Amino acid sequence: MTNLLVAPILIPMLFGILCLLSFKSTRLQRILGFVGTIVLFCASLGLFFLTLKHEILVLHIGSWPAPYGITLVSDLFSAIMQLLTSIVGLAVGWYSLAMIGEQRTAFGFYALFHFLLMGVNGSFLTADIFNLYVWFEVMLISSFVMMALGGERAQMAGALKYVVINLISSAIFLAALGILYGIAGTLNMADLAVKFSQIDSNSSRALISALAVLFLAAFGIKAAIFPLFFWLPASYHTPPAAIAAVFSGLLTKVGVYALIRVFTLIFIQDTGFTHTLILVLSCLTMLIGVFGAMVQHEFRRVLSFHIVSQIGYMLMGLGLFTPLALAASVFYIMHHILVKTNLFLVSGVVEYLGKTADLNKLGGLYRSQPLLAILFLIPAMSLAGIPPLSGFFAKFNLIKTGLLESQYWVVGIALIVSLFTLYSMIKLWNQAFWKPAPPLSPDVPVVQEKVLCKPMILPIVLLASLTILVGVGIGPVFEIAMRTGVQLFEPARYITAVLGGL
Amino acid sequence: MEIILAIMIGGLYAAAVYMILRRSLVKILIGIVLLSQATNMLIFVSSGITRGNSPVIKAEETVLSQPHADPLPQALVLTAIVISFGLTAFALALTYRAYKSVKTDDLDKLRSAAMGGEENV
Amino acid sequence: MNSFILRVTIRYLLPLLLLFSIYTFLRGHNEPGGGFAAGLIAAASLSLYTIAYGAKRARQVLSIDPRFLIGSGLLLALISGLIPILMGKPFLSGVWLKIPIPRNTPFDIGTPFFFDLGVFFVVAGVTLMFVFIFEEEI
Amino acid sequence: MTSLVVFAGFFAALFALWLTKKWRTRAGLILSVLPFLQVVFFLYLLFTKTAEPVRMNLPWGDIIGLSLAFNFDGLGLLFAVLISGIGFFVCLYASGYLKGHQDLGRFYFWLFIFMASMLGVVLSDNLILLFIFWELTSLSSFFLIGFKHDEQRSRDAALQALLVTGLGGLAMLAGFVLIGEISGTYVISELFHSGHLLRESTLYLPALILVLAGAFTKSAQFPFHFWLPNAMEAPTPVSAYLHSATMVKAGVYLLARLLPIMGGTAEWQNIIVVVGAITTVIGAILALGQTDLKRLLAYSTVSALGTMTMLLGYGDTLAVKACIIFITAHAFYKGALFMIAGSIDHEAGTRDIRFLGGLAKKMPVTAVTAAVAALSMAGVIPFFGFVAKEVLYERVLQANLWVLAAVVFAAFANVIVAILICINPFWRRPVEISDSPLKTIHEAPVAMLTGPIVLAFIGLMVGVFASGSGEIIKAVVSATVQQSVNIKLALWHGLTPPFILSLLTLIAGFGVYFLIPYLRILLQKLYRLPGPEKIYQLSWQFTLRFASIIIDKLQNGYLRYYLSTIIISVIGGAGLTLLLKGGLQLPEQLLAPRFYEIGLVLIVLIAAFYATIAKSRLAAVASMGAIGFSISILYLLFGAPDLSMTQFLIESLTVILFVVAFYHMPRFADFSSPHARVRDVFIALFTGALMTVLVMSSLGNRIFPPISQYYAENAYLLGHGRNVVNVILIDFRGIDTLGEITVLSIAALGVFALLKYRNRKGSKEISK
Amino acid sequence: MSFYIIINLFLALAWAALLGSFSPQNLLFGYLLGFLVLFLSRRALPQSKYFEKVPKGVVFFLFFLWELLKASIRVAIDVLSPKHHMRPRVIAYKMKAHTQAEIVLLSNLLTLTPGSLSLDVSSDHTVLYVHSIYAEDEEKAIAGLQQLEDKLLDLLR
Amino acid sequence: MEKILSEVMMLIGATFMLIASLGVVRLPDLFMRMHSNTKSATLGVFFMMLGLSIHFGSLSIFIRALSVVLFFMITAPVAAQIIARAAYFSGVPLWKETMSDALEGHYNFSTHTLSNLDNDD
Amino acid sequence: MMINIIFGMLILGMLLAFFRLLRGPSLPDRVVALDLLAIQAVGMIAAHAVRSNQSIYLDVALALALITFLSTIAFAFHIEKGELPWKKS
Ligand code: NA
Ligand code: NA
Repeated sequence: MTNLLVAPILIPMLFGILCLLSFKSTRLQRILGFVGTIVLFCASLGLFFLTLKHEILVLHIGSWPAPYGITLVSDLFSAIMQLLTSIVGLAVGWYSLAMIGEQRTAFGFYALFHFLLMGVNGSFLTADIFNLYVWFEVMLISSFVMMALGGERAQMAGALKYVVINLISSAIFLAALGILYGIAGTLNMADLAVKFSQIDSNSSRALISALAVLFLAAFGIKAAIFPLFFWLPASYHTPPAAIAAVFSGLLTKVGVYALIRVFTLIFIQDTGFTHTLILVLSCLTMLIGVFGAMVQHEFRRVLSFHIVSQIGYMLMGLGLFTPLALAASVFYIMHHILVKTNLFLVSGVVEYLGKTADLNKLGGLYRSQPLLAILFLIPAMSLAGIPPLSGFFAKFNLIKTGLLESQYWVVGIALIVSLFTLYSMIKLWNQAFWKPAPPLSPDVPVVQEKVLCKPMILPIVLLASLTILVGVGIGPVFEIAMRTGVQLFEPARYITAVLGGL
Repeated sequence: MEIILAIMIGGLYAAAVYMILRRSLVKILIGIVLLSQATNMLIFVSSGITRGNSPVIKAEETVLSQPHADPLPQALVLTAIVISFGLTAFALALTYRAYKSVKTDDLDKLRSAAMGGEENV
Repeated sequence: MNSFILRVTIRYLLPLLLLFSIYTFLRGHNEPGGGFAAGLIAAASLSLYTIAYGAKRARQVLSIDPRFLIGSGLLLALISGLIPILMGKPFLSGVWLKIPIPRNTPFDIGTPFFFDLGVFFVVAGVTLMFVFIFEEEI
Repeated sequence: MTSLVVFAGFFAALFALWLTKKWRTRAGLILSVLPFLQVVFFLYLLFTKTAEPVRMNLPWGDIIGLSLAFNFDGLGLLFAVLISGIGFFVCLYASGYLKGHQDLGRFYFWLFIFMASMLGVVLSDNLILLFIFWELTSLSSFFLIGFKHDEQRSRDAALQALLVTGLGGLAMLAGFVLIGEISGTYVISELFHSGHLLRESTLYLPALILVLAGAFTKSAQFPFHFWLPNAMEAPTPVSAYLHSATMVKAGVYLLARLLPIMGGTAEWQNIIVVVGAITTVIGAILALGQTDLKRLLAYSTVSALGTMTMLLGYGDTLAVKACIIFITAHAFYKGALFMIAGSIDHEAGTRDIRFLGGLAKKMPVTAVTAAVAALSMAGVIPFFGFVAKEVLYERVLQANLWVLAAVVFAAFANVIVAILICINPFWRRPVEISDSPLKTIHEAPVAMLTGPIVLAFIGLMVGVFASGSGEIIKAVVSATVQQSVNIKLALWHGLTPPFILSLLTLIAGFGVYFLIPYLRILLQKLYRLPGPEKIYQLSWQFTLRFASIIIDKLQNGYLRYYLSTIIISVIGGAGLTLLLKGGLQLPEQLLAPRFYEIGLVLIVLIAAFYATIAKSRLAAVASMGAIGFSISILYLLFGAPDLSMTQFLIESLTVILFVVAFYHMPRFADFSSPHARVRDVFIALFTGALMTVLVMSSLGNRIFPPISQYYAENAYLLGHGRNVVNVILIDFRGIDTLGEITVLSIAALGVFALLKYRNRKGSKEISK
Repeated sequence: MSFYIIINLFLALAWAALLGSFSPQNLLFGYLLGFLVLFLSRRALPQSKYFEKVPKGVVFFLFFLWELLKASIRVAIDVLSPKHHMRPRVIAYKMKAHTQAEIVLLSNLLTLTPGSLSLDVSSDHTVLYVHSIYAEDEEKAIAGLQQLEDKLLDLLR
Repeated sequence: MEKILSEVMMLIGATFMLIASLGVVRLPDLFMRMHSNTKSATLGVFFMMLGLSIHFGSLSIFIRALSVVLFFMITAPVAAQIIARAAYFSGVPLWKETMSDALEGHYNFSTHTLSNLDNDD
Repeated sequence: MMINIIFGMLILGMLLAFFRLLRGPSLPDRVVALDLLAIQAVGMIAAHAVRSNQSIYLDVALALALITFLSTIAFAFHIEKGELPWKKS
């Protein structure tokens, strides 16, 4: 038992509350907002290393034994995810000091931001599936508000789609939960795993498969997989970059996390059906996402579609369903969170400098902002899978697994999509950085005179260094991923840890 | 009774889905409320219903006497109700704000107004 | 709403309803009610007041910002969960004190009670916030 | 320590950024010290340590098969010498060519990254490591080709080069993985011993094809050859470096490296020889009609690369020997010629051979150097090119007639190209053009002269003292075929068939040279025929068009289409699964319905139906209220008083909020067409039916007793409360409630923010 | 008067405390007992209408229930009979009541008693508008309203 | 005995409630329907609660039941009055056989004030 | 038996009130119907409390009484405030 497990949930909550209570002083909110991310980072780091040491940590909230109370579990996967959350939190919290204005601060940006982190961490740490729903909602509602904060027209249109589709997803999740409880009479995921493994009746198995599809849909919407992804490209380009960055880094990943969690722990009776379905969907997701990225002409829309595409990669590992494949997925998620968040942060600076996100109106940044250019290149090339950045290893391992499992079509698609990704990243580079700034447009400012401030750049530097570090330190990092993959593939350990040998 | 309730749930879902697929924002909102009603009822029903005692332990007893309704789904639905209350209120405010800024609740017009007709490409 | 009868009625009803809200809250642990329902009832009573007198007067009656109510409610719930941590127990573990009442079953008071009180504040604050803002801005 | 020599370039790249800022003019000179030292070092190794090559294996990502393994054997060292040697001259050359250029720092940055990556490619002893460097060469060459990024053409060329080589690279990665997984190791020197595993595997052919895709794209083999001439948009030092000596030869290097592992099979030979021969011919044909000096050189490079590839396809000792010699000779003369082309362009302002002429007087040193290099290229005795051509002919004379014809044709074209490059700019009568810039032409600066001179004259020296280099060639060939071979090299073999063929080629070349202006018209008509580049462009256009159609269809901006897609897929997915797998199972024990419960259900159903058809918003809201009330009562009737109470309260509050908001929103209008409505009715009914079935199935499949018994027994004793639901909410599952009140708080914050937020004009979003 | 209410409540509490149980039965009995004690000792205490008002209030409440019952039955008969016998009319009734409590109580009682439904009070609080359904004769209807108002004011003043 | 008494009371209550509903369905205009609503329904609640109190026979329940009744007695007329006022404002028509309308012309629709008779003419 | 008759009358009453709710015609009519529906619900709660012999349901009735009042008032408030098609000119 260690209460450190609950820290990644409670620290952001505490700071969220403090920010909420200090609604009279935006200055205080800024300070609290940033300090909160630092404190969270320290706690998360502590939990991460503790988990690394003990493999799995369990906390029975309220001292109630599982499966009756709610249990928090930090296995390697959860530990990694919560650490990444706090890193993103730190980077975006820092960045927000520069990029979030007085108004948004006054209307509770920092409180929302911390509540979002709370929801995300809760989702990663809980071992109770209804509790997962609650954390999802915490995360979603904060994201709804952050998305709509500002109330511009485009933002409204984006937010509406985002909200409505996510509400549908929540409804599906809840319905699935109801049926799940009806069948198994329990909500603890480890307990569910035990009970589902005991089922031998045909009709029950069929119902569970249908249920698996419902969960796939509910989490799939959040993860933005094909054909449920629409909300993401429709909305992610509308809020300020700091907000889009934290969304892009974390929100869909929570969906992916949940998919991986339930499809390695609970729904593993009929992998021939469920995991093949996931694999097929992952390919379609990769393709559709990258197609979108290829045809967009706006900086952040390209990035948004890329998220979709990358989700496909993450699910590919789940679909292949071997320890290595899961490790590859986990590694992909790690890589993606660092890189995607960073790209959105960069996009914010680019938009700030160019006063537009339209690629046709941007240009000339390579010459005027070489530092920014490099800082864009690192995550962009990582995303495109250029070695030795993290993205290369992420793709490499997936491809390796796909070949080992003889899924040649899947590998082929993954490779082609990788090329298309490179294409669209280069498109961004060519249009925003290499191309000379279009001269005659009146709304293009003189970029050269703009000065970048430290809170704008340093978080980008931080994330870029981490991307490089993950690539350089691929050995130990992938070793952790591999341990995670093995742990996910063999849930017995998780189950005994949670249920205490029940 | 379960079958009748199941049909009722189906009917609520059907109405909800039909409303959600409208072009008018206010109708979508009604659809969402119906959807959450349907879902709450689904949780309640599919976890098994009984006409037994409500889950309150009698004054002279220390454990809940059988037969009793399952308290856990009730707690879950309660949580879900409260959450969807918050979400609905927010969605209402959002709809109102969207209507104010675009002056229409026709989603198609909202699309063209806000997107300049180019969400795609 | 500029209705004389409504205004007068509600002026007298308000304390009654708040009392009812507290009653619902206190009974919650043993009978239907609790923080949620009580908070909603408290908010409902002030909502009536809002309709009769407008949000501005209702805010004066409340005298604190609903955001403060929400924040302190959350904080209360959080702290009641943190107390057991100080005693080396997991978060949200119940810590109970028996308050003896002569010739009666002792009254148990514990951290879950304060947790529920936090819920009460939050629910009341949130609902009031909805009502106030909808009245003021729409 | 030795591996630091490989990585030194990366540090130098960073150093270059700083240095060029600090010391603009001398930076190139200072930086060229590094490649110079490297070449000395590699030469030292090449001359002394090839018998027992230096190998090292440092851990990096052992878990994925990646290690910092380097192998300094003959083959690698030869390439390393070429890379760092020519790199040294290019460095010098660039310091003159790009003197004062605003982006000089970036140029050196990417050049050194490229150089280091190239060294990495040829010295890696691990396939993954090799791939990493391989991709880095693609990336850095992207930045070098697109150096003049203000121009659309440069950007396009860079993108094209990156995509074509990137495509091959990805295929190659898959190939490497197959190799590594079949053989169980990614270490190349270990693979030498497990080649048989690979060749016997059923996956041999796929692996081979994938790897070849990488090699062919990089080495501009047909049909991927088109990117290379387009890449001539790069500044000349880059062209000289990338496209003569180094990058394009990476593919050739790879083939040579894999020869002992994957070579020797029929598939290997057939594929590579055919592709190589075709490339040889196509490159030659395409070269003949060019007028731009650099494109002329580029296509002849394509042709030469084809020949090298083809030789490795044969893979026997003689072929490898021919290949190695040809690679070396080609690197010298092509490097020199590219630099000279750059000098001409630099001084005369044009590279078009139709307009150039008479430069020999103004640039005598350049002219002589050009002549020396061109002679080597044409294969005139005693130049190194001659030696190369002799060995080449010797090998192809043993081969298929078609291949022989291809090689001879290419050699013949090579002669013509050499003459064009040498004669036209320098020794021809100047073409009279008004305001010709020719008057101000001077000899190129020393920095730009050193490289060509040294390279061209090395070409001469190596030719003359051919026998002296025999030992090195032997070491290289041995390393390539992984067995000790005996090789001798001599300038003069006597009047052998190869020599005669060489002579004939030369004569024919001279003869046809004078016909070139006429031939050119014909050839350029031929070039207009659609080729692989057209296919490449069309397939990109098609892909983009396809993508855009798909995205238009899917991401069309209409929320209801999104929603119906989502709903249909969910319902379809779950419903089909349930039906096809046979999950329908009715519960056995059912409660007997009571009539008033049915009455309540009826109210709910009718109200729900009414809500969908209501014309008035508030009527719809009122019917929602009726639904809420009836459901609350149903909760109560089935023993859930808390739920019922909360539902009543919340329902009413929701209705109130709806009423408030709806008053200020437009009246109900159904915008959708009857057709859409019918479709939606169907979707809705299917959803409803599925949910009904799901609920019933779930009741029919209630297998496990719920965990609630624990709460029933412990709520009072441990949780100190009689209301079990409340104890669950605030104690057993207290953290759920904590999350829930957070949701509520955020919603309140959201309503506050949405409705109170005013977009103040002029409020600054960015705060410093 | 409020003094008496407080004293009476205090007595009720004291009684419950004496018995050691604050059960509703004890409290109610305590209140009645307290009332009795106070009534007996009324001459020793300051003069008040408290002892008139309490029984009067009980009587009025019963009277009112009776009226409500009558009203409901009358409406029921009308509702159930196939034809409507109602003669509705909106009457303006000038009140004698002038304090807030009086007006509100009057208005509410009117609504719950036969045939009349208060609609609104004029902004100067002098006129009560009443919807009356058996008001063929307006004078008679107003007289009925007056009768009720008198009873009420008698209790309140 | 108690059981029968309780059920009879509840039956009376239910009857009044049914009558209220019948009234709301059958009566010709809103104001008349409200007569039915306020009186019969309130009385219905009274009898239902009375029946319930008798059934449980406990004072605490009686007090709670009584407070329900009292609450209805206080709120039902106020609610009726507010609805009537709103209906009048929004122009809900009176039954065509209504003999006279003293309110006519006394509401000020912009200030939402109501004049007395004297200011009438 | 008797209790079933009671329930029968209550549900019939609810259905009738619901009929008025659907029928309208004016919004205040619907509000009155909804109000009545809630009152019937109180009746039903009482009946159910008796039938199942659980007094705790009474608290629900109390809460319902309060909240019904609130929603009626809220409806009326907004009818008075709002613009409706049949508003007197
Ligand atoms: Na995302
Ligand atoms: Na506890």
